[in-house]
Amino acid sequence: MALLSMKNISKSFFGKMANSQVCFDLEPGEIHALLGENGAGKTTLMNILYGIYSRDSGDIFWKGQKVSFTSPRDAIAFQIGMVHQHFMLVPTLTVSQNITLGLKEKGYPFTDRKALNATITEVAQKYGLQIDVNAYISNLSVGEQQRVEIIKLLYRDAELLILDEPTAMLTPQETEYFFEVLRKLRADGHSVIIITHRIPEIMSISDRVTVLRDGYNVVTAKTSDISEQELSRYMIGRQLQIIQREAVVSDTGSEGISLEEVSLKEKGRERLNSLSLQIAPGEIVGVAGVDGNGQKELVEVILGIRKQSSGKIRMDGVDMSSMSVLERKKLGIGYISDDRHQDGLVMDMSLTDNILLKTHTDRRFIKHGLINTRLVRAETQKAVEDYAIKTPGLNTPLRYLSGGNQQKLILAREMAGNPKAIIAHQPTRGLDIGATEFVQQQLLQHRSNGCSILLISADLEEVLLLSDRIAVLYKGCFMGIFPNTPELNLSQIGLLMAGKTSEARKESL
Amino acid sequence: MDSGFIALITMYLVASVRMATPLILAGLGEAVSEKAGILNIGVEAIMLSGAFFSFIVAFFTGNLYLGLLTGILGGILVSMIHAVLSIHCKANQTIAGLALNFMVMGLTSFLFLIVFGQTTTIPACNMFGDLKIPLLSSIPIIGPALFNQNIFVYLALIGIILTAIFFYKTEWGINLQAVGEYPQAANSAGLNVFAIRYFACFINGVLGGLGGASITLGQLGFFMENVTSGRGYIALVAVILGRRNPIGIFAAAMVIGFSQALQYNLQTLGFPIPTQVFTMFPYLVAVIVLFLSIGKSIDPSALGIPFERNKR
Amino acid sequence: AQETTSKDQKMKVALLLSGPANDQGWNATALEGLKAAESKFGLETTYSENVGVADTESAYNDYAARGYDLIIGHGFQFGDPAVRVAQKFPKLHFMATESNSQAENMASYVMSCEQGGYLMGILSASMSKTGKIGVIGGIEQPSIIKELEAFKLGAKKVNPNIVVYEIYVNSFTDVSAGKDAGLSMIDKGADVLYHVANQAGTGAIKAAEEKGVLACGNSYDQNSIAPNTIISSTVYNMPTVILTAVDAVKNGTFKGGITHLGMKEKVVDISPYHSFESKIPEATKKLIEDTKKQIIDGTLTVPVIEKSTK
Amino acid sequence: MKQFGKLLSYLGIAFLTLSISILLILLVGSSVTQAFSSFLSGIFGSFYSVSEVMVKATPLILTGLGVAVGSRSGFINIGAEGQLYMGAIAVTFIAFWLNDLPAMVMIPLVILGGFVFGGIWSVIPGFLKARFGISEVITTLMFNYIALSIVGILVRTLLKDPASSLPMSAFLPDGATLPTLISTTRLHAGILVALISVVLVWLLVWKTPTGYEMRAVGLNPRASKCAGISVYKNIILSSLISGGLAGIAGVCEVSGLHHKLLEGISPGYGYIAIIVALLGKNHPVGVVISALGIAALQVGSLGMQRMAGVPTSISSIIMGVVVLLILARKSLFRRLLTDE
Ligand SMILES: Nc1ncnc2c1ncn2[C@@H]1O[C@H](COP(=O)(O)OP(=O)(O)OP(=O)(O)O)[C@@H](O)[C@H]1O
Ligand SMILES: Nc1ncnc2c1ncn2[C@@H]1O[C@H](COP(=O)(O)OP(=O)(O)OP(=O)(O)O)[C@@H](O)[C@H]1O
Ligand SMILES: [Mg+2]
Ligand SMILES: [Mg+2]
Repeated sequence: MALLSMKNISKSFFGKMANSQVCFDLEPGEIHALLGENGAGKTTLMNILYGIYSRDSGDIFWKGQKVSFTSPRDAIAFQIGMVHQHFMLVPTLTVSQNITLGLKEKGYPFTDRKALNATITEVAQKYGLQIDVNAYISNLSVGEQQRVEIIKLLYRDAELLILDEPTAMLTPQETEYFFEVLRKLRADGHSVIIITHRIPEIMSISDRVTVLRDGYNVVTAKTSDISEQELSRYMIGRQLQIIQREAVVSDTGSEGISLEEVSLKEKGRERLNSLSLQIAPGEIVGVAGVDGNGQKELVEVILGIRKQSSGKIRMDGVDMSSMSVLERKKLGIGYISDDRHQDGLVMDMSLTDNILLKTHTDRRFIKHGLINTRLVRAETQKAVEDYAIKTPGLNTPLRYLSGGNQQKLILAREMAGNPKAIIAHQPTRGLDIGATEFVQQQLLQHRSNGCSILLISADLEEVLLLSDRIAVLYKGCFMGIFPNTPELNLSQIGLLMAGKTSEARKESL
Repeated sequence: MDSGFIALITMYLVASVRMATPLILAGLGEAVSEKAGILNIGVEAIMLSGAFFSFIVAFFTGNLYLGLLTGILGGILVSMIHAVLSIHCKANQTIAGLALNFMVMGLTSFLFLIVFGQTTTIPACNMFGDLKIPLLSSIPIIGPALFNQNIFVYLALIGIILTAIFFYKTEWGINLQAVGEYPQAANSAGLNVFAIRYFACFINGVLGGLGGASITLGQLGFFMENVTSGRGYIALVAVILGRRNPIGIFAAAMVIGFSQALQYNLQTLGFPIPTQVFTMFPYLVAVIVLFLSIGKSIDPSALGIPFERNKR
Repeated sequence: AQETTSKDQKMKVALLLSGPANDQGWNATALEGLKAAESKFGLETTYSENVGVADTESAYNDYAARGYDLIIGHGFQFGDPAVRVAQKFPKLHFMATESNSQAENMASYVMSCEQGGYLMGILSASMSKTGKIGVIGGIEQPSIIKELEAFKLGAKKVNPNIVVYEIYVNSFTDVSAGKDAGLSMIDKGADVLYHVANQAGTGAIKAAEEKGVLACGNSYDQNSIAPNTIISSTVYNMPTVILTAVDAVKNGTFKGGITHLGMKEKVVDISPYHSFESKIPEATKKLIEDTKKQIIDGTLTVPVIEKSTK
Repeated sequence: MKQFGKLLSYLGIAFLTLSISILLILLVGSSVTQAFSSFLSGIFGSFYSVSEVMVKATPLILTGLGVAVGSRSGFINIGAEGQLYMGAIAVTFIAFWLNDLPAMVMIPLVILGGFVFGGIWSVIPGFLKARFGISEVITTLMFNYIALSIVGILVRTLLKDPASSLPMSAFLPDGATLPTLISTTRLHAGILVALISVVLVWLLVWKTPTGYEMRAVGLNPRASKCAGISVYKNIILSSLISGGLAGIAGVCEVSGLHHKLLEGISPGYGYIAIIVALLGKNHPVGVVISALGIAALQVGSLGMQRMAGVPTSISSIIMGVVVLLILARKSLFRRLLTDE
């Protein structure tokens, strides 16, 4: 009998179907992968199972018995645990407090923290996971937070573990280690649902795989019975186009962006350590590295959102180290942020107003001190047409657009007017394949126009696909900068991303 | 130290404690609520309602304890209206609090008129007398200030201890903090965010109602239109000054109470300056203390933000 | 109220109060006066409470437009607006208490409260054993100051060395503040308190009662609030003030200007001693009685000091 | 359909409010018909009463506008009351200082002065918020109490009329008073000042780059910073304008209405302003409409008190109830508002 069986689950948000009649089965003691493009409805399905979202229709059976979870508490009572795509840890509490949050342990509400800590450590050690139980979450790296999330499930002795993109933040080596833990869990009789975009990982870890597309489940199969190609075809519904990168464009004579020994120190911690890099016009430099190793800091120092502690940043020979964000942008830098909701857009403003975010200081759009609304609308209309942005109208608040269309608006804004440089941080995160291809094409297009592009992506594939050179960032240091040639040693890059310099050196020998 | 000086200090302390008591009670309640993410600037309304209902019942039954209980209920009533608006209706919490202040101010004066009519005699009820705690009250300086006072002072002291234990020594305090910092995470860990927030608002009502009752049943023995005279707003200041920490709130309320006591005493010394200079003294002190303690207070991340289930 | 069939025009009087009518003090006594005038002369009366400075003029105007013959504002801040509206309605009569404004048809009636304050000063100083007494003022303004200052003069007359603590709480309504102010004086040794602070003063009486010291009341006979604490009270006979004004209007003798009404006119008085009758030394009673006589027959004029001396 | 549901929900609120009012009037023992007729005639009964609504709306528009500008950029201004009084102080100071200037020069000067004084009173909390992260909710509130005390001190000392013992200033010189628009009423040019401010604020906030920056900062400070907009500068600026507008309200009250400075010229306009701004959805036009509405409610209930003996506390109950119902509207009328 199946451990879990979800039948005909449907769920819509604001009239848009996120899950349509989805069926999903899970056997006891299996690792079941869930695959699908961004926005296919994977997280939604799992959130319904875990009781976070209410479903519109459909039934859920647990060990053959019909259940209905209206809150995570119900799910937890059935020994179901979930690690979310965005971590669910309270930053102002300690590791131990987060792990036992919501549990009524012995002595509740005056639980004996010392005794709990001992148990937690014991559980963690059983699976070889190291953690300081008294540390505050706000002081932990993402990798450590991930570990806390896992220990949280283990401590609660979850029979079913739901893991939503747990490997997105891990290096290949860390991923392999993490999979070892999962296998151990399976051996102990736990069941696992794992969501990931990486097909090779699915092949390596899962027993069965279910593919979702546009909210429908398209196939469920034994992993051993299906090939990588078949999986990717199920996922996107067509063959992937191969993006072609042209040879390096000829030098235009200008210098592009250059960083000279740039360091950043914040709250006594070295965030960036003496980074030097030059990006020539017509060149894409990709930064590979696990999230949280200084990518955000690097981007923000270049843009002037944070001030470097030392070093110089130049643009076409102009020293802009002490310029304001605005002055730098006026030199012709476009910025695609990794967090569009926070950094790139004002969600409660209309499309037109969001276009203004970059252009409101532009003389062209101001007449007698007032904003020339007609011109801005025309500009927005052009962006909507050029980038095929799907929107009910120009005055629609951005909140009501899908993630992909929001991202396109940013691209339209930041790439308008032939920028001399583009800082693209995770430009395709959360985009569906079509939109991803489009963005990548646009970047290459600007490269051909002689733009200097810094591309930062957690997705190594993307970096390899687009970059002329690849810099590996680890703990705020460049571990090396390599030309992206077919001879590039991938496993060496992976080791460098994990900071394993000596192994990497051995590898390169 | 000479005995005159000790007497002076004792006198100031007794006065400060007296003036701080309603602020401490209401402030503790607001701290519980804010820790859970609910910002209620309607403390004034909670207190006024507590003051009114405690008086009405104490007046008609002659039973002070019954009055106390109804005062608490009055506080809860107002606080729960705010709770439903902010938790269920996901309304703007600041505006809901402000609107409640207007409404309760009007309502209590209206009901007072309905019940007692237009009179020149003051309807008065009994008051809680001072309870001397043996031994403790004979400790020099703090004895008279803390252990020879009325029941509300003891309730405030117990309140400080209980909320401190609640915040820092129990799982409940952790739950409260989780709900105020990151309700999605609390929800995912199996906590009932709505229930915890309602509970916090409930406590706010209880303590705020007590704070109001402490004015009518502990200090005056009668009720008058707008009897709280803005003490609810000052309680909010004590919460921020005290960083939502029970001991901090106690200290902040004492500073405000002390500057109040000081202003009266400065006045009796007879300086030839307008008395408004003294009247604004406590408010100035509050701003200055706030300024001196900058950068250390961190609001709960989800303060004032409604929690929605189907939302990321 | 039922309509009388006789069609002789009733005189219409309106009263404006700056605070709640239910304040058991300043405003409530004025309302009492209005009611007294109503039953005595068979007037048609109405009143507005909580009339703020911003709304005063429109309140006068509104009543004037509806033909009220006499419109009374109770407090100094009613003076200016009354003058302004009076000019628009020359046939009607306007009045403000404690003000110094005047016009053809607008009169200010000032109560000589200082006379009551002076007697209370004598009484308080005589009853004090510690040689320290206290007085609590509401908002620092002439009508209050003059009474506080007279209180101090009266006290000094009995005991030149007496210490008089004074606090203005700068509110007529903040009862807790009144009480706290009273307690702080008692803490410093004061054993008789007086107040000129309306509701806030009630708080001071509570303080005296709680601490077992004595107090004097204000506005009306406040003995009922604390029978074993209140020795006596200053009494303002607002009914008499209003009756005087109504009388003047009826007789056609109403004229603009400032009218002072005091003990002679029976507008200011002091209340009976109640249970303190036997506890007050005969000499004190006699002193008070004599002083009162002197004030009434004009041999003694209590000075009006409108700026606080500290 | 959705629009219709929205309309119905507002009608529902009106109905509930009406029922509650009737209940209160019955409780106090007045006649309901008399109460309502006097409420209406208190507003529409005469030319004078209609003008009174506008007189009351003037400070509400200005302070409400101020609060709205503040909240557009995330500055929660609870201190309009104190800022209004600072404006009132400014006009008195300037008027007596520049005694003899003609109105042509004097009026613009006092308005500017009121703007600056009110602005300073709000820019201090603005600065403390922008620079040190000190909650403006508390500081603006404390500043109200302090401003009130300052007025109390000034009318007894520096600004006191030497010819009188009362705590008020002397009458302003003629050049500093705003002209009365209609001679038999109190309606003064302040309403024009308010309406001009509405237009200017609308232009500033919705049509200029600066206004755009302020709105962006209010909705997403982080994104604004990334786009090169100074969050600091914009909070300072919007708090200045916010308080400045409330300061102008104080100027209008003194110059247009009382012609002298005294305590208590604002019966809580600065607090009601927050509600005006909410009901007006922080939009200049909305603020005008809601200010007129609240002014009418207040003027009407004053009429109700004078003619039907209904206590004015009812007006503050009703105002509270209306706001609470509007806050709860979406939940109360969920059926009407979902489009299914
Ligand atoms: N809380 C929500 N409110 C509105 N729309 C939502 C919400 N959650 C999900 N959606 C929408 O439902 C669709 C499915 O989202 P879901 O998060 O399940 O995708 P996913 O498969 O997990 O994608 P990803 O790979 O990006 O994690 C998306 O189009 C998304 O916009
Ligand atoms: N508050 C809201 N009101 C109406 N619709 C909303 C709201 N929030 C989200 N949506 C709907 O959800 C979708 C966008 O959600 P979301 O931004 O999560 O999309 P996404 O594609 O999953 O992007 P991301 O990858 O950034 O999560 C849109 O279809 C939008 O209509
Ligand atoms: Mg998504
Ligand atoms: Mg997902």
